[in-house]
Amino acid sequence: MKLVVFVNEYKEPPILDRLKAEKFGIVFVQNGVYHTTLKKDGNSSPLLSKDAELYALSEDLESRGLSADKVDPKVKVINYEGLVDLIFNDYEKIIWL
Amino acid sequence: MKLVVFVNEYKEPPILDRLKAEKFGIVFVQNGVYHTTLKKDGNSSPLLSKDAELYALSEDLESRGLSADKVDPKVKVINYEGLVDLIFNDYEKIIWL
Amino acid sequence: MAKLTIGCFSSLVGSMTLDFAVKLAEAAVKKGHEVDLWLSGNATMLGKTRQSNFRDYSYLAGTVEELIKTGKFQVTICEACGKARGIDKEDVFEGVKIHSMDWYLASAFSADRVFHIGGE
Amino acid sequence: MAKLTIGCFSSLVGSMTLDFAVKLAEAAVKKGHEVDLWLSGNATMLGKTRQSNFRDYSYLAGTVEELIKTGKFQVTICEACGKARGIDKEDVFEGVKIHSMDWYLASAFSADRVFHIGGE
Amino acid sequence: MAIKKFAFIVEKLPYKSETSRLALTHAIASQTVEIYLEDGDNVEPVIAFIGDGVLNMLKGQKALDIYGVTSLEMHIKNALLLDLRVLVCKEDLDRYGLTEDDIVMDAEEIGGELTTEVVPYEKIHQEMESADHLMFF
Amino acid sequence: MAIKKFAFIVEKLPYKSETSRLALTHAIASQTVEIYLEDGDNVEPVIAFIGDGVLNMLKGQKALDIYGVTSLEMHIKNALLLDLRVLVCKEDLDRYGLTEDDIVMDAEEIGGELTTEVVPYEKIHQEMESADHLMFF
Repeated sequence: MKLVVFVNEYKEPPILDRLKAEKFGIVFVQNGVYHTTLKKDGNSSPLLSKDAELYALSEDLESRGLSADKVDPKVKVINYEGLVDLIFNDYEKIIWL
Repeated sequence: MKLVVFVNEYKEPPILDRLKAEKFGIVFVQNGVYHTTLKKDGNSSPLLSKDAELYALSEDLESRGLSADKVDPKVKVINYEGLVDLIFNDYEKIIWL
Repeated sequence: MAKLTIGCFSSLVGSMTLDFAVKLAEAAVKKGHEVDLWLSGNATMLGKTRQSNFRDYSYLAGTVEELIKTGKFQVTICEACGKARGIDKEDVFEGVKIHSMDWYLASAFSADRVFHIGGE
Repeated sequence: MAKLTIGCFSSLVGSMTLDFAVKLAEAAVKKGHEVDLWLSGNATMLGKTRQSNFRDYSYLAGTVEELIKTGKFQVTICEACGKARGIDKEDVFEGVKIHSMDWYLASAFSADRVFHIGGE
Repeated sequence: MAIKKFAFIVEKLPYKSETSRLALTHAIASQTVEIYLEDGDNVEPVIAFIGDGVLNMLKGQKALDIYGVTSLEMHIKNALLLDLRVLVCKEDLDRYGLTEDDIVMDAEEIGGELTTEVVPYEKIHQEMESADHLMFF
Repeated sequence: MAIKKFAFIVEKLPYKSETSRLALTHAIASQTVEIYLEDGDNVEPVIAFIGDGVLNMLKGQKALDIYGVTSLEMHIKNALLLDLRVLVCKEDLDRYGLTEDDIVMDAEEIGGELTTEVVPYEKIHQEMESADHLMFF
């Protein structure tokens, strides 16, 4: 299956490690976007090491004062328009964690 | 200060370790009551090892199908009436985490 | 007998937090204490008229009406939080007051205990 | 052009989740897609009349009204969730529909994608 | 003519929010969805509890007596009574030291015939794969 | 005649919920509380950001442009403008590698004179001890 998961909080969702799919994406939205820019005690978020395509929503980065140039290079920054295409073209099933 | 903290979720509140007081209490309410009865992978919740008076709200245990006789012996089970007395007689300041 | 001010910022149905606040208020009033309940954020919905008592949802309006009758209990919703949600004096049931945020601070000023429930 | 069904179960003001759902719906409609928005739980408040547009609170009613005018967007609130909160047909603004929960499943049935936001 | 399978996956704890309750009531709404669909079309629901969500299944919940609100236990029995499939993740029950004795396994007392299926996570993953749409609570 | 000190402690992240916003608006409401109090009585507020709450203080928040809602940055500047004391926990800024350059330190552009105090947690603990009432967001 082609599965895209939305991480909306700045913590590690307990169920994430179990989810699997042939094509697997993670979109960081809302407070999930902190995962893509912040280091805690010098460490990047463990979510950035997942075997998945990683995306962050630009509107939610900017709202919080996080500039796109600080986003980890593994993460692709997209906007709402890009998100619509992602949902229809690249994935079939969606999970909001 | 005499401080009582309310834990309402079944996770470890990040700030709890920093709070301190001469008299310190923790009341487990809502989904916090799982801390007082459940073991995860065989281990009791680390919150039960805090240096504090521990209480659990009986109404919230019973709503969830958790019987009072399964509550860890370190924890005193009280009801809403007991909670009112606790707030007025035993503590001065209250934090809902 | 003492005064307890409870501030609740959580949503009406869907979070049992408001149920907790109302049950605590009820227990305190039964023991002869005075209780002020401040409803901010989504908790302002507690004041809405015509809530239906369905078994699949929390129903607190009835308990609140009984508590108001005791004369030992005041419930006030945050004016701005209410209006943002389309809830103003036309939309609240009898006995529910509406004030700006300073009312909560004034209630806390004279309270023996403040139980502030800050929201999720 | 395809159909997206969004189910949102989070609260109106106080959780930016409903803002997310409305922005996503807006972006999809702009691209020519059809969007159904199902509001359950506290999200039913989005249909409430007379919401005030304050800068300190999210204000989504205006965007929703514009989206309804496009003819590509339907918004429906859960009947029971609404009534439990005192929100029925007298309380919703023009264009907002009210149905039982099976409406959401029927909308999902014919959708190309379902974006279900299950609540906190 | 099509039957579409919807998987209702419950991962959240009960009562703090309405989430798991709405999962059950929406799954049960599949009983009446036909009125909106064309002849022969229908929805086939499956409900699965994983992670902390398995705690929704505990027996003896007194939420109705105490808070005046239907317990999750009652919702689950209703689902079984209406022949909805209810799955529970075995690994997660094990993590909490829970067995079939601790959870709602049937709705016999109200005339239900179906029983809860305690299954490995892999089985729930397969249900998610074969479902047409996922609703994750 | 009494002055009562209220400590508004913000530990939650911004935007996901209204929590931190309501902390600021309620603290600012102390400016008008006198109308309800007797002569000479008043409330003295102090606002402190700890834990993840320090992220409310980041500069450059575009919430108003994007979501049409006042940013926390603007609320904090308003608080400083009105001479409310704003404290931030130094250890928590350090954890995220943040410095005074990254956060709102003053409201000079709108005529504010007070500046943010970056302080060790111990200082915030003392404020909690000396406060008459705690409001923890």
